[in-house]
Amino acid sequence: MNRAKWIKYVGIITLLMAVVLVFLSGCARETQTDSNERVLHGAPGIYPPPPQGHFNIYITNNIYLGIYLDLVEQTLAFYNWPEDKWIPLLATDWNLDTTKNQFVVHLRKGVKFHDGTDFTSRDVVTSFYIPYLMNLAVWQYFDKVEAPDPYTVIFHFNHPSTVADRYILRVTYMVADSVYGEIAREVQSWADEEIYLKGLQEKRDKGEKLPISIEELDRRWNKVAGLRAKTMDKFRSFRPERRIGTGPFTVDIKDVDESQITLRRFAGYWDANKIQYDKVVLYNGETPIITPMLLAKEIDFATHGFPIATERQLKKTGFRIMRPPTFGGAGVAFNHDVYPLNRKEVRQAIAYAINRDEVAAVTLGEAAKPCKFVTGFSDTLVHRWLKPEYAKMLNTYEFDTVKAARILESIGFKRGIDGFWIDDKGKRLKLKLLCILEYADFASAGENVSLQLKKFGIDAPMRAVTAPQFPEDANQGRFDMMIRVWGAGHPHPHFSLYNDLISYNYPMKLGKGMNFPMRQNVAPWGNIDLELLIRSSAEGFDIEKQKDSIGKVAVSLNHLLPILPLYERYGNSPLLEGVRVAPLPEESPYYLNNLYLDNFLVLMMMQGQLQPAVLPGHNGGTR
Amino acid sequence: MPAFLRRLAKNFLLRRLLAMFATIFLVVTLTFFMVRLMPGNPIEVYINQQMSLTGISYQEAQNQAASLYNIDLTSPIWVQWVDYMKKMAVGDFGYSFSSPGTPVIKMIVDYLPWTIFSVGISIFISFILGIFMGMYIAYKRGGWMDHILSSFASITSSVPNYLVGILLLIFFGVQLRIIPFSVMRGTAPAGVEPGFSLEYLWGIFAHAILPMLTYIISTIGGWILTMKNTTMTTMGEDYVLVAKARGLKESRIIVHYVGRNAILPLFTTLVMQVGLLIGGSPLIETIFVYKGIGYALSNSLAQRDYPVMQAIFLCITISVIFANFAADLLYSKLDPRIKSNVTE
Amino acid sequence: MSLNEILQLIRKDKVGMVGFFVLLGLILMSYVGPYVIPLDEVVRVDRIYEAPTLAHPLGMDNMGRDIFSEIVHGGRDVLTVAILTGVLSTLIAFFLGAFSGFIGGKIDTFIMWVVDVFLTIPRFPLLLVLAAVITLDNIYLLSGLLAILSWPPLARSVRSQVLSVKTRDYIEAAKLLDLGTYHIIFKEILPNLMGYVIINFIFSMTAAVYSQVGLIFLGLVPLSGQNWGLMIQMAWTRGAIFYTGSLAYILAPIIVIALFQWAAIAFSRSLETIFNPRLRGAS
Amino acid sequence: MSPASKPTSPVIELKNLVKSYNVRSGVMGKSRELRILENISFTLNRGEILSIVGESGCGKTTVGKVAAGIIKPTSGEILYEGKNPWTLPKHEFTEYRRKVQMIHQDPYQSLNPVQRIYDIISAPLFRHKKVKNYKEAREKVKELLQRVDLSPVDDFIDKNPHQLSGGQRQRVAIARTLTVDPEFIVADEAVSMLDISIRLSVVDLMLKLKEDLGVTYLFITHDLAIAKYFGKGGRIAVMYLGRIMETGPTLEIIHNPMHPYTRILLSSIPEADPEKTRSKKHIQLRSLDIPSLMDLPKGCKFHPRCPLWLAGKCDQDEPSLQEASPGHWVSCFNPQSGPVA
Repeated sequence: MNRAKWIKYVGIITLLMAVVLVFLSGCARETQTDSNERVLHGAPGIYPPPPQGHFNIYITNNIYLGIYLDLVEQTLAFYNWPEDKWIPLLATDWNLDTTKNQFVVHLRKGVKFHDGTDFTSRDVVTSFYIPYLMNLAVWQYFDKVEAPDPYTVIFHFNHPSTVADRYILRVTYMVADSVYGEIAREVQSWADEEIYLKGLQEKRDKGEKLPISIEELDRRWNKVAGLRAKTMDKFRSFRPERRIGTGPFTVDIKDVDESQITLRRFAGYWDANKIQYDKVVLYNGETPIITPMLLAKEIDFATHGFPIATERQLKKTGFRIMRPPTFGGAGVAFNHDVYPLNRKEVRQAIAYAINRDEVAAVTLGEAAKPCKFVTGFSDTLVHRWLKPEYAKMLNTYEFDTVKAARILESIGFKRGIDGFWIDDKGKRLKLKLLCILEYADFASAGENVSLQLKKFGIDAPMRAVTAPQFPEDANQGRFDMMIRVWGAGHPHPHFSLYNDLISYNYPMKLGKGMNFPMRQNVAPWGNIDLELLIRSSAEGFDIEKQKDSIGKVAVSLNHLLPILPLYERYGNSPLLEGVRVAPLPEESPYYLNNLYLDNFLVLMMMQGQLQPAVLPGHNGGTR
Repeated sequence: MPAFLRRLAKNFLLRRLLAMFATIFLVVTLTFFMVRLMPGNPIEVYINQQMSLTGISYQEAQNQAASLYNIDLTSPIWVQWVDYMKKMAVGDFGYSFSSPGTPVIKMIVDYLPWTIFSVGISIFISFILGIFMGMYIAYKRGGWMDHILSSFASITSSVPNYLVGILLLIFFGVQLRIIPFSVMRGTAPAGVEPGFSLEYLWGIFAHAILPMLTYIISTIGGWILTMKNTTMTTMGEDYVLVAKARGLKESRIIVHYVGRNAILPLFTTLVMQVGLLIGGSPLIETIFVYKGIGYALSNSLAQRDYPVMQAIFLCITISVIFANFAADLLYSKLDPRIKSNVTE
Repeated sequence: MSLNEILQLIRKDKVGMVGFFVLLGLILMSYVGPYVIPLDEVVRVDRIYEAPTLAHPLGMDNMGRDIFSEIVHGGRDVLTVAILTGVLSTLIAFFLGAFSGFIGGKIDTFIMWVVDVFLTIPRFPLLLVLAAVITLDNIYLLSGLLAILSWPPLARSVRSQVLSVKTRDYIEAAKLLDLGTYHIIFKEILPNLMGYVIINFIFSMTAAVYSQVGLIFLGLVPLSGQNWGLMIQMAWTRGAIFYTGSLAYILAPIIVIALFQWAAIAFSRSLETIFNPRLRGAS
Repeated sequence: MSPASKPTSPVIELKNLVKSYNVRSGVMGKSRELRILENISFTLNRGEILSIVGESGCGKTTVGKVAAGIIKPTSGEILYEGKNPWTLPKHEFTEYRRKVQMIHQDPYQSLNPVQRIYDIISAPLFRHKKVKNYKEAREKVKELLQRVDLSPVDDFIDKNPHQLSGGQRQRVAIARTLTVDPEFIVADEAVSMLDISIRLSVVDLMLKLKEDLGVTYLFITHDLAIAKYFGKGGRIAVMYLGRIMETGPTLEIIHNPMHPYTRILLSSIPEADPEKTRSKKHIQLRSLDIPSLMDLPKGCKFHPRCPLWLAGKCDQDEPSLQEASPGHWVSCFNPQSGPVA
């Protein structure tokens, strides 16, 4: 090869590079969309793309639409959290008949599914029998769903509860009978029998007399189990091509790739004139993947949890930060098998030794509100659910290291020469703090708690593990303390308390968990069974009775501190106004709706309050 | 031993193939047990996902999981292993755990080509550019280009590739806004029919640019340094000195004497790299939302989707082993010194 | 070869010399620095992500702590793991590779097969399993694990070196003189591989830094305390890379690590000229 | 051991020795037998010199390595002092090993570059308990260096091989073999890589050792001239493609070569007198290419190159070694006689 050839080779390489650059600039062409289209860019979180991602709701790896699901499939109603009001959607009205133990719903007329079929009570029944197949919680409360006429549905309670309405009206999405009907019919063919047998089983467990023999029960039980397995097998591999709903947008499996989902306007939507957008593009990805997209102003709204640094940059970039509540947050859970953490004085001392304001400030900044009342549920629910006599029993554990030290000294602990506490058995306190690595807020909270405890004189090194590993360690009790969630996204505190004290505790059979004994001696009431109280706290229609149970559990949690709630997480959801979305009002009660469960953005879109930034005719597209 | 058996036993290729299958068998077995011993199992992961996603209780999530997963994780692990091996022998990879209706083989077929496409092209570009640069700085040793390229090479080859990817994204995508990365995510342009149309090919190439750029930047340093090294070694060889003494033209020496012999050892490394390409890069493909095998691997890992993971690991194992075999073949073909193998 | 000669050779290669001093500086900073500069553990809520000042040359982190002090304290574990892993994996590779190459025959075939298997086992699940089975929360276990994972390729190349040294006439002479296997391995073969081994030791050190940081980044190593890898991980999950004000938080550890890697490689290149076999007259 | 002890007993005997390898061409090729040595036999008496002469690739180094016990023959027998070393118990084998030493061709490769001269020579001394401590070892090493004319000794003893010249290194290699008092030395092209000026002095040193110590030599070379000089009183065996073509006393071979191959080799030796060299009649080969061992010709292996071949004879049958005159054996259907003109 001579010099000329050398140059030729170098030339080829340069050409290659040039081609790369041309391609690079060439792909900008894709950004040009129809200039008349009004598009909203959202980010629901992470979803699996096809082929494993699919549209069979309730089966794992279905394509997750997050808050935007409401744009495709709808529920009977929407909920206004701060005002505790229902907003009718597919149902026009409903009533609770406490005497007949019935919940009667009247449906909206003239609603059409994406495939053109009418929405009737038949679809509602189907929409409830699929969850039955999946053992969903909605069926904890009633034993039958009936459709006496095309626009009326009756739910028969067997375990009456005030929380059932949310399951019926908001948790269960309405799917088309044309898609799921066949499966639902099959479920219905054996569901009554199974519910009947379940009732008998409950009696049998309680030792009551049964109308049929045990052998008969087992035989019938096996038969039903076989039928259920057969239906389940069929359902597992059921793969509809489209997600047929009644919402203002449609989605087809062809509109989904690993990067984005495109929702297209449904012309036959019953409330079509309120919808101002032609398309919604949803981008796939977890926080670190979505953040650069936001910073490039490619996404209008995201519900991910963003670390402080990102939030600052988002503000700098011009995003408005929305702060809807989540009704949960991070707390410290203690392993009650570890001495001296099984002494409530030690836990109380730790509570006094941790400055919750600081934890909140360094983890999520303004998006974290330090827990004030330490009840295990959102502080915003305290005034609504805690009677004054219980509320005044709450200790707020104001940051006070002197008091914390006094408590420890009172039970015979001493400070060693290195400043670290030595317990009454002469052992230096060393408590490992387990937390999830990938969750920036948990890891930050863990680091801060670890630092604060070190300052106070408790050596609490943090051990951060990956998210899939964490439950393993948590369930098996392989921790001294851990940072974990408390609370639940539900306006009734029952669910928060259930998660706080039951979900991660020993009754879960999988392991010891934090092993907090649920039978406790609590000052004014003597021996109480917390598990029983929690389970009964949502039963029946007597709110006052529920409040008593909740009060007792809240006070017990506050005094015994099996977990120490640190802060309540609020959204720091970036909203980009002026590019594809016209500025939203300064204030709205909807902003106080739960971030994930009754999100203000989709609600405002459906109510016609979400307007494109630029009028049609101008470029309202991507750039 | 009958004569034909003895002949078979002596057949090198056959022996080599047998050894390869033994390796595959062993590695697959080891992988099987490793995957099963991983902390967390698909049901647990599902339960926790549901709890954090929808705020339902553990009990509820567990009930759902029980009806959802039709998988046997209770029988003894060796029984599961025998079952797995039997099915694999007839090419049955089973169904995804977390997505029960999806055959694993379909996922592999869907994901693998993208990885081969993007990583393959970048290995090729990186190799070509790397050896040219390496050779160039070997000749201009001590010059400013040498210092710049050598430093560049040692830094880029020591910074983990996912960091390279992130930095690319931040500086070119977010800070400088040169790369319109939001539309470059994914593997194919949305709304363009797949096929041999210019638009589609253009599209898939554009979508692969960011991952490819990352691979190239993070691997080219290695090629530059190795090529520089082998070139310098070769330049000191007797035959090159003799060629110089004979007064051959510089360019002829560069190409025929130094170049050829310096690239030779790199070819085997190249082939082995090709073997590794099947693995893709879980982190890079996740960062750029690129639907390759690495993306599938990181998803299935997070969900502890055993069949999918095992199938992907099997692909990786086989490709690595065959690439090593190919590298051996190539080596003996390219290097005249080991034309024949002497055995006693 | 005398120390003088070595020093002369180091001086000749300017880049190598810079590398050497950077390496020395980082080692001093990591092992002596912590005694000079205390770790800043004061949380200052009002100074989160404060820009660099004279007192805090790298600015403040997510809790308002001095990043510079964290960098100073974060090197020791990283370097210790790198050095330990380098020593361990080089030792394992050296002895197994040399043994395999020297002994030959079936044992050699077997060892090389084990190496093959080792190289083919997917790293990711292996690490996950190991991380779950042994709690990798101390640097010695981590070094051991990394060493176990990283010896095979080196063992293979040591073996081929041994094979090439083995055919040298002086080995044949030693056999004829009946000097014994021990002498042949330890006095004749291994000393000839020293240069090769030292350079490879440096390479396995840099590889250990690479994989160590990778493991920590992926969260497979639940280390606590100060560590550059952990700093990158934390800064990454905390989105430091996205905020212009917090870039120092994530770039500082990346840059020191890259600097260490670069310096090690640059230094190893000047070592290469020192150990160039030509200098010693063997080809 | 004194040179007079067993004056005519054979030290080493090779009987019908064959060495072959299985060779695969390429990774996937079939394996086939490659015969490096075919039916080699000779006997060497104590104090004798046998020079093996041949072009490179003729198998002469292999013969040396077989004789030194480094390579095990495929078939045939090797007897050292009447015993086959490969059937000996281990300790006797090691003793045989020690008695037989080798001087390698390349002095750059035969000395370990990382060791000092002292280390190289003292290692066998310690190993075989010839010395007890450092002081003794140092004395002994100095004595050996003196013996191979490396003086002043102190200039050399602490040097590394790369600081020495080729000739000096070869002397060190010789000194090393002397540490174990060898009886039989295989000198494999021992001087071919040295400058001409140094060659003779090293050869003289080797001859001196023979006189002093009664060493028996198997002297392997491609150079008939050096064989002529070194093996004046000994014998020569000429090898071609793994076979002995002609063997006999050195002077007989030089003055009366019978095999055409020997005659060609002799005709190419430059004489001291350039006039004589010019007048020498060069015998032309039919072909310059040596046939590949993988693809040997039928009949006499030399016939494709032989200027004197007999069609129908040499290309059909392979001649065997015949004693043409006492002690002079030749393997040829058409032997010549008389000196090469």
